[in-house]
Amino acid sequence: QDLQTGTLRVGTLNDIANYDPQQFSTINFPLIKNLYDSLIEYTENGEPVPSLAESWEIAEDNRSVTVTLRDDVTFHSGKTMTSADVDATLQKGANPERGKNVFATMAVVENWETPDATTVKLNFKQAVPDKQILDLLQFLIVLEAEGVDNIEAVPAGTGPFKLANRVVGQSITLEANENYWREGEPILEGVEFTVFTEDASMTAALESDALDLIYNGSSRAAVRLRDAGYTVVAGPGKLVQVFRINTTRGPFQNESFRQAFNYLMDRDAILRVGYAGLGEVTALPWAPASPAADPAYNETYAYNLDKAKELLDASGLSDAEKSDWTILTNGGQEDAVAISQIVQGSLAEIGINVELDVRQSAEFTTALLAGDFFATFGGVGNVQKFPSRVATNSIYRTVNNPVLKDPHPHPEYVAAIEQVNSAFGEDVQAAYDNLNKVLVESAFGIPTNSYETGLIVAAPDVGGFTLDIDNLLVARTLGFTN
Amino acid sequence: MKKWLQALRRNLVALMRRPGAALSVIFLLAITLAAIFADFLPLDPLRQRVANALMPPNGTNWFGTDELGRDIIARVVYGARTSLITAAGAVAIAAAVGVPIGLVAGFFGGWRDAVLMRFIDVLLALPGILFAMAMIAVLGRSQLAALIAVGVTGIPSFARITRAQVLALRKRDFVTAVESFGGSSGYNMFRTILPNSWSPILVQVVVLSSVAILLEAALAFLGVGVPPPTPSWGEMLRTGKNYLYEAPYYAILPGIVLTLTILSFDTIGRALTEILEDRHDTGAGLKPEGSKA
Amino acid sequence: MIGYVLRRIAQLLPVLLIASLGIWGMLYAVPGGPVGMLLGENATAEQIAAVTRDLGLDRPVLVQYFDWLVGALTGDLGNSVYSQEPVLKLIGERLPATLQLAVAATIVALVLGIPVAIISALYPNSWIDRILSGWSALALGVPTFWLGILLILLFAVQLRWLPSASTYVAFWDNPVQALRSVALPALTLGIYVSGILARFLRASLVSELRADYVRTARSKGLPERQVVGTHIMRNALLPFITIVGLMMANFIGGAVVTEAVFNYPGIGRLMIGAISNRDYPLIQGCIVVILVIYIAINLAVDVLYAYIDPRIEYS
Amino acid sequence: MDAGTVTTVGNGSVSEPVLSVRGLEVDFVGSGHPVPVVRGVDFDVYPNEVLCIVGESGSGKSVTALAVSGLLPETARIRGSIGLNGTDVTSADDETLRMMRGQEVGFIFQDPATTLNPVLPVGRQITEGQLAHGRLKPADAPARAVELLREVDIADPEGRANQYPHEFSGGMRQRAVIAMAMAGKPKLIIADEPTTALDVTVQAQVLAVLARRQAETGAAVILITHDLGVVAEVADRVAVMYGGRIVETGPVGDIFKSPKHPYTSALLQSIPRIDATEARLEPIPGTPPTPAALPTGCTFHPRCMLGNGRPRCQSEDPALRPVGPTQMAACHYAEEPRPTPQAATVRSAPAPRTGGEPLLAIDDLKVHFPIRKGILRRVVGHVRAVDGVTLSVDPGETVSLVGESGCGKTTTARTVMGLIKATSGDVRFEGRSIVGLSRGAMRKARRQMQYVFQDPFSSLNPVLAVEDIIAEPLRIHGLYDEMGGDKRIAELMDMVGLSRTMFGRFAREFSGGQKQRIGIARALALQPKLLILDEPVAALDVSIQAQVLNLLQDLQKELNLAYLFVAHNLSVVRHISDRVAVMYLGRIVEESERDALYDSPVHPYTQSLLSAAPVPNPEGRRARRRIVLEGEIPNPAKPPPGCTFHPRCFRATERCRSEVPAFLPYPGLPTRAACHHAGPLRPEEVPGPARDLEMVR
Ligand SMILES: Nc1ncnc2c1ncn2[C@@H]1O[C@H](COP(=O)(O)OP(=O)(O)OP(=O)(O)O)[C@@H](O)[C@H]1O
Ligand SMILES: Nc1ncnc2c1ncn2[C@@H]1O[C@H](COP(=O)(O)OP(=O)(O)OP(=O)(O)O)[C@@H](O)[C@H]1O
Ligand SMILES: [Mg+2]
Ligand SMILES: [Mg+2]
Ligand code: NI
Repeated sequence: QDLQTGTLRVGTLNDIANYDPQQFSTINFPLIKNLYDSLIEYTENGEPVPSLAESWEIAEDNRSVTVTLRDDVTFHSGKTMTSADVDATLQKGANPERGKNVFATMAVVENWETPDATTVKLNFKQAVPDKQILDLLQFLIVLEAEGVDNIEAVPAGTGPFKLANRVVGQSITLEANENYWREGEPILEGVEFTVFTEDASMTAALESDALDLIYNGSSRAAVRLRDAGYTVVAGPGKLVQVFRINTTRGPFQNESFRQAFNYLMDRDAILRVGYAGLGEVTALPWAPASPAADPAYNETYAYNLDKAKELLDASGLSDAEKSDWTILTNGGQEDAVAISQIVQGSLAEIGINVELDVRQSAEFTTALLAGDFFATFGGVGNVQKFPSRVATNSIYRTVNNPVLKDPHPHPEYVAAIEQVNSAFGEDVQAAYDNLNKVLVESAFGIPTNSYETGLIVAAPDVGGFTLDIDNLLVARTLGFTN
Repeated sequence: MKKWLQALRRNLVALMRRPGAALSVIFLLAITLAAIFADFLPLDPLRQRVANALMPPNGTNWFGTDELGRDIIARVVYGARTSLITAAGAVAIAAAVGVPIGLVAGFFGGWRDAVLMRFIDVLLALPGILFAMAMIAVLGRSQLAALIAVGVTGIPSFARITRAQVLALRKRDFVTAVESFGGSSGYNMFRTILPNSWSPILVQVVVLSSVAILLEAALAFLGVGVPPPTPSWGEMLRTGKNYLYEAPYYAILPGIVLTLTILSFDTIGRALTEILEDRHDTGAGLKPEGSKA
Repeated sequence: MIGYVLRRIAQLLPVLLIASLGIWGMLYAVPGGPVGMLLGENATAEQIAAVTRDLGLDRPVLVQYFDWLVGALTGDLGNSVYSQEPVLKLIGERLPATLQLAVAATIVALVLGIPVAIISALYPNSWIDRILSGWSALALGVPTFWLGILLILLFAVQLRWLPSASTYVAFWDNPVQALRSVALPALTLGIYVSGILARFLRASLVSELRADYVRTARSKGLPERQVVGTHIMRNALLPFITIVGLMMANFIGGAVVTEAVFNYPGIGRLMIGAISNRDYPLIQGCIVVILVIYIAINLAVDVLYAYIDPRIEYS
Repeated sequence: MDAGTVTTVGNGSVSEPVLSVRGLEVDFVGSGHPVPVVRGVDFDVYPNEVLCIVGESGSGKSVTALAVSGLLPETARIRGSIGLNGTDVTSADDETLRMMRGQEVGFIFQDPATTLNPVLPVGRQITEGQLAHGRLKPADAPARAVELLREVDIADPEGRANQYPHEFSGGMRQRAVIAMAMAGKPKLIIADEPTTALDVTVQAQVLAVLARRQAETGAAVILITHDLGVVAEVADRVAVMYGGRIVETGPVGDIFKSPKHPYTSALLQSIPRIDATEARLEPIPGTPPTPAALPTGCTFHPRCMLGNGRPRCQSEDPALRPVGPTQMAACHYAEEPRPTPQAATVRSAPAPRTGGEPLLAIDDLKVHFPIRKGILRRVVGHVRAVDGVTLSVDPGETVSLVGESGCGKTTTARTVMGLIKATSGDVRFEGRSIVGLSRGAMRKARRQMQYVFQDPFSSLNPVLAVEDIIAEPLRIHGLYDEMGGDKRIAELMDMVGLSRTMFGRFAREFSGGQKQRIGIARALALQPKLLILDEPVAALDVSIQAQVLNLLQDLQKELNLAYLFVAHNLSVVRHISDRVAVMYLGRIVEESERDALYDSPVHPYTQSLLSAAPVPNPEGRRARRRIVLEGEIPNPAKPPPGCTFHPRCFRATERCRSEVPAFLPYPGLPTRAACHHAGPLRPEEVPGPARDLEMVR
């Protein structure tokens, strides 16, 4: 395919507030893969391929990995990348205050060595499964040592594009990195992000040809635009919507009451109304690509009010107790509002009337972070990777869980995660099965469906899409077809 | 009391003589009755049938259904309840706070006037919608919060109208007359000036009702109104706007009802102004030609 | 004249102070803070504590307020908590967009409102008056957000003439693009305001038409055009200036809803975002700027008024 | 423009009328039935002639005048013919009418405060009409404006032409309007109550200017007024209007000497006269009709003494027909002799003062209002509204306070009542000082002293029924039941001549005269000893004015009330007072017993005031000399030094400029005056041939 260069106009829904790739969240998704490269990458099927790391060697005992860096990579500043930069990156990641999202993944790392300019050796606290090691390498974006301290405000790394200009709350412009190490990439001269606050406006801008591509828009708009001839690109990195339950509060302390919610989720309706049917229903927190995925659970725990009612009755709670809680809802998210109402409606069908506790963004996040809720919807990520990575999401954390607090009230879950982490060979499938069973029984998170994140809708003349395992926007292979 | 009723009846009759105002009264009456007796109608605003989502208007669902398969007309009717309660409460708050402020400021003048009016200036200087949003941020999203926020933004208009009225009346001889035979300030304010200020205050009540409905809807549209699933017109427009392509009627039909309601209040307000002005209820404008005054 | 301006400013300063202190206090009474928004939902307690400390949000509220106040008095409104950018810069980037919309909407409002008012005032209670009064009632009664939706439905969805979403394009950079992107929001706001203006101007024209000096002017044998154009308009336009000024002042922060419908990057939406993110310095900054503009426009209107109306002296 | 056919031969005898109105009828079509406002009016006006149209409020004077120039609003339906210099106004198109205005007919309206556009310079407004008619080049307009202003005696016309109306005083504005109306040298000037809003001294100035300009241009003048004094002073011919018709017309002398229509004669008897001391006025019973509810037949019959219930008057509207050689009247029985009015008994001279303790004693009262300016609202000066007033009122006595507008009459009265704080001086009531009393004590003192307001339309609370209005003072003092409750209210209503059937009605349902009665009843509720009446009849029509004045006199006799009567109408004051005090710029300049003051005034201000007042007697006008005061009342914030009257005084000397005259008894008269040169008017002080309407003829 012959792709032309040009400036790609991209619409995105969140202002990009932060250039720290270790603060891995929707607000900088559009930038990460374009400003930075990581040690290794996954193909869309989850196969590891080299990137900044030329090669890597996992020790026999799975207690260390040795990474060999490319020697021809320069940072945006012009400086050549060495193992010292990886060292600085790892130090940041291992720092509880500054490591942010990487910190949890780094938990398995004991220490590291940089014997020469192109070699880094990571030592683990115990034997770590291959997949988990690869995830860590894929997660490690190399920062320039000098820029680490100021990384939030000024990008310092190596990647196909450089930051050219930013107008807060309105736009970010990237320009091609001429000294990029990958041959023939990037094709584009630059990428211009325009920040929108509303999905509808962003879609309209694409339709009126003010944009070439929109990123992370709503599924509903994507479906409509697909029918209108636009290209819709859905990657493997789905999120799973989880009805999170604070099992330390109110009726949810009762296990039978909780378990009823496995049957209470009208997953088809939720998928259709909230996500225009893009995604799959799931009773487990796994994307279809995950090794732990088990479609049988979807049958077993399909929407069934009678079963739910049985379990509720079995809980022995009074009617007043059953209704004595609220669903915390993020008023700023249309899908959350809609699907919370669906749950509310299902509950009403069996005589449980609860209210939505609708809060706006900051207030919602604060309540979420403090675990100050009974139940709420929230998407979880890393569900397509190594199953124990699910524990990086707050509700699934085994320690420092902000909702369930320490000690973890569901030790069987902590043990099941541990088992996954230490299982090798034949034990692996058994560990996964056990984890799935524990998940539905302890019922602190009731997954409903997987859904698209980082959905790309592009004008027909845009081509060269590269799918990313995390559904990040990869612009380096994009170009125009005419 | 009887006189008051008489006056009310007289004004109502005059109102019903104007075709526009009469239609508006009938429309509002219908909306109000529907809102009050909604529970007796075969309408359920919360009943979801997701399989029937986004159905265009048809025999069962006259206004179609929304994204959760709820009956839009049911939500419009119950939304009227939200709007009317918010409007009534807000207007009551605004009047209860604004009128005394205006009375005191206008009657005593001096530092009391200066202090109270500065306070009113603050309320006035910030756009009402921003102010209301800040209030709701403080109070949390609820019907009560919306009602208070909308009410607070209405205080300045009552205060200013009352104050203007007091200033105009205070110079009038019948107020001086009360003073001349020894009536106290309180007597003058509440027994002489206030009863003579009813017409502009009444008009303001009607005008502010439409403003309150509009503001409530705007807040809901911005996503800070009455929390879902409670039906609210603004919220319906907000959600409906997302389905402009699939289901344009979802935003259009509730919008029509909202607009008609606002227009009705507005029409009545204007008619009332004209009627009360014509009648010289306050004696204003009654000056014989050739008088030496 | 200068004394007059000074006195007005002296009167309005307390307004600013009360407002900023009031809002500050109010926001701190609210649950939720900026830190969560900043760190995302997977943040740990340590991270939260660290960021709170870095932002100085752990100090007593009053200390924070006075810090801010001292800064504000020296022209420094602080940095946004959320984006770490100077508040003045953030506002400065939005202000041109806001002003462009305000001016465009005012032009629409005047172009629609003035002729309507004049025609219906000249033929009071005629059918044309009734139609035009109905039009201004409609302009006032249709909620802007609904009108905006209808306009989008018509011009963007059906006809595909104009974009449904507006970005800010400076007029002198690209007039055509600027007009295209400001057209729908300006129309939405302008139609609404034209209703207010038309109604107001009609009322004052009708009352001026009854004034004695109009009869005098006619008794001199002046042509009707001159009676209306010179005598009546001059008098009716005086209070009208005040209203137009107030409207413009209101556009600065009050066009939130229209901005939301069209995704227009104005000050109002900046402030709404700041409120929901609990970005305290930015909220304060927006309020102060909105108030200052409000006060400045009011002052300008008063001075202009006093300048045009020979009866008023600046005393 | 074609005006060549008219030749002026002399006073009133002219070949052809400038204006000829025949069968003029005007209806107003509003929302309801059409309301007939003018119902068949015929009259002619000749060059160089003054036609006065008189009549009570609402009789259709203004509508008739507006019809003549086609200025009526669109709601008016006009029938009949109006021939203005050969053009028929009723059928003319807009452009013809426009060209006619300003060239053929000029207008002067009543209220100088509102007839000029406040936002345009006066000079521009004066020449605008001429510019629009293309009779003046824009370049010449400023010079022409100055010239026109000079012609109406405006000092410094160059500077004034660029000023705005608010910088002009009332009299100057009215003169500017005259300049404007006459700019195009129209053949006809219509002046609709041009002096009603002005003080007598200013009225004299304005009428003088009008007359001179008329003489210079030879125009015909229609002057509308309700003041018979003005009519007698200026008219050549008179048309009396009633209920939308002319009921009588004729030369001014004949009308005053032998009125043929009973309404004309009743009107003449109902006005108090400055040149006589009648004991009692002869009011016309009832109230003027409203056009929406006209009586059948002769509209005057319900109030007519002559008709007196004769069936013909009730069924047949009489035509205007010649009665005698010069007059025309619309009365079936115009030739019948009038029932003799009660012999105009001359009122006995006021009783000599008792010399005992006065009921009310005002001693050197001063009221200064601060003027504030600047950022800090500093006091930069004072309006000396009342600046040293000394006056007393005995029990049962009527003391009047007269003076021109703004001289401080109302302020004095309100300060006595305690409604305004006195700056200095003392007010004693029955020997006790009531200045600076505590609230409670003030309330008690007020019981004995009540106030009646000028404007009956604004002094009654519109939301209260009549009985509640009257009861309000009783309720406030908690005396309602003690003083007899409903019975007391009914008694008070009887006392002021209101029917008890009116209980439950609101103020708006009463006519002006009835409202003023309610105000009086309310003032009487607490059984006061003193009533302070602030221009109680100024807002009323003459026929109603007489009713109220009679009522006041009766009440005084019955209840032994004392009155402090504030007024600017010298005739009314002469009629009602025992003693009179004349105020000028916050001070009393002369005070005396009524007849002494009117017959032998000693202060030059009193003398000019009296000479400026029009006398309703056309016979005497040729003989009368008139002092026209120059200038206007000075600003009370900056009173002139010395005697405040000196800038306008014809006797002023150096001494008056520097030394404030003391308020001293004048030897030989019961008078006190504040003047260095007090003394009777000497013939040489009256200006030679006054520039008066009369003189130019
Ligand atoms: N524009 C109008 N519409 C309806 N009625 C009117 C209008 N103008 C005048 N009238 C009525 O016509 C009648 C005569 O009015 P007009 O002004 O001629 O009285 P007037 O004799 O000039 O009285 P005044 O002495 O008070 O000036 C009044 O009853 C008045 O209410
Ligand atoms: N509250 C006030 N503040 C300032 N000046 C005042 C106030 N009240 C009256 N004056 C001024 O005091 C002077 C006297 O006013 P006052 O009303 O007593 O006159 P008046 O003789 O009753 O006049 P009129 O015949 O017009 O009723 C006027 O110049 C007036 O402008
Ligand atoms: Mg008149
Ligand atoms: Mg007065
Ligand atoms: Ni008079």
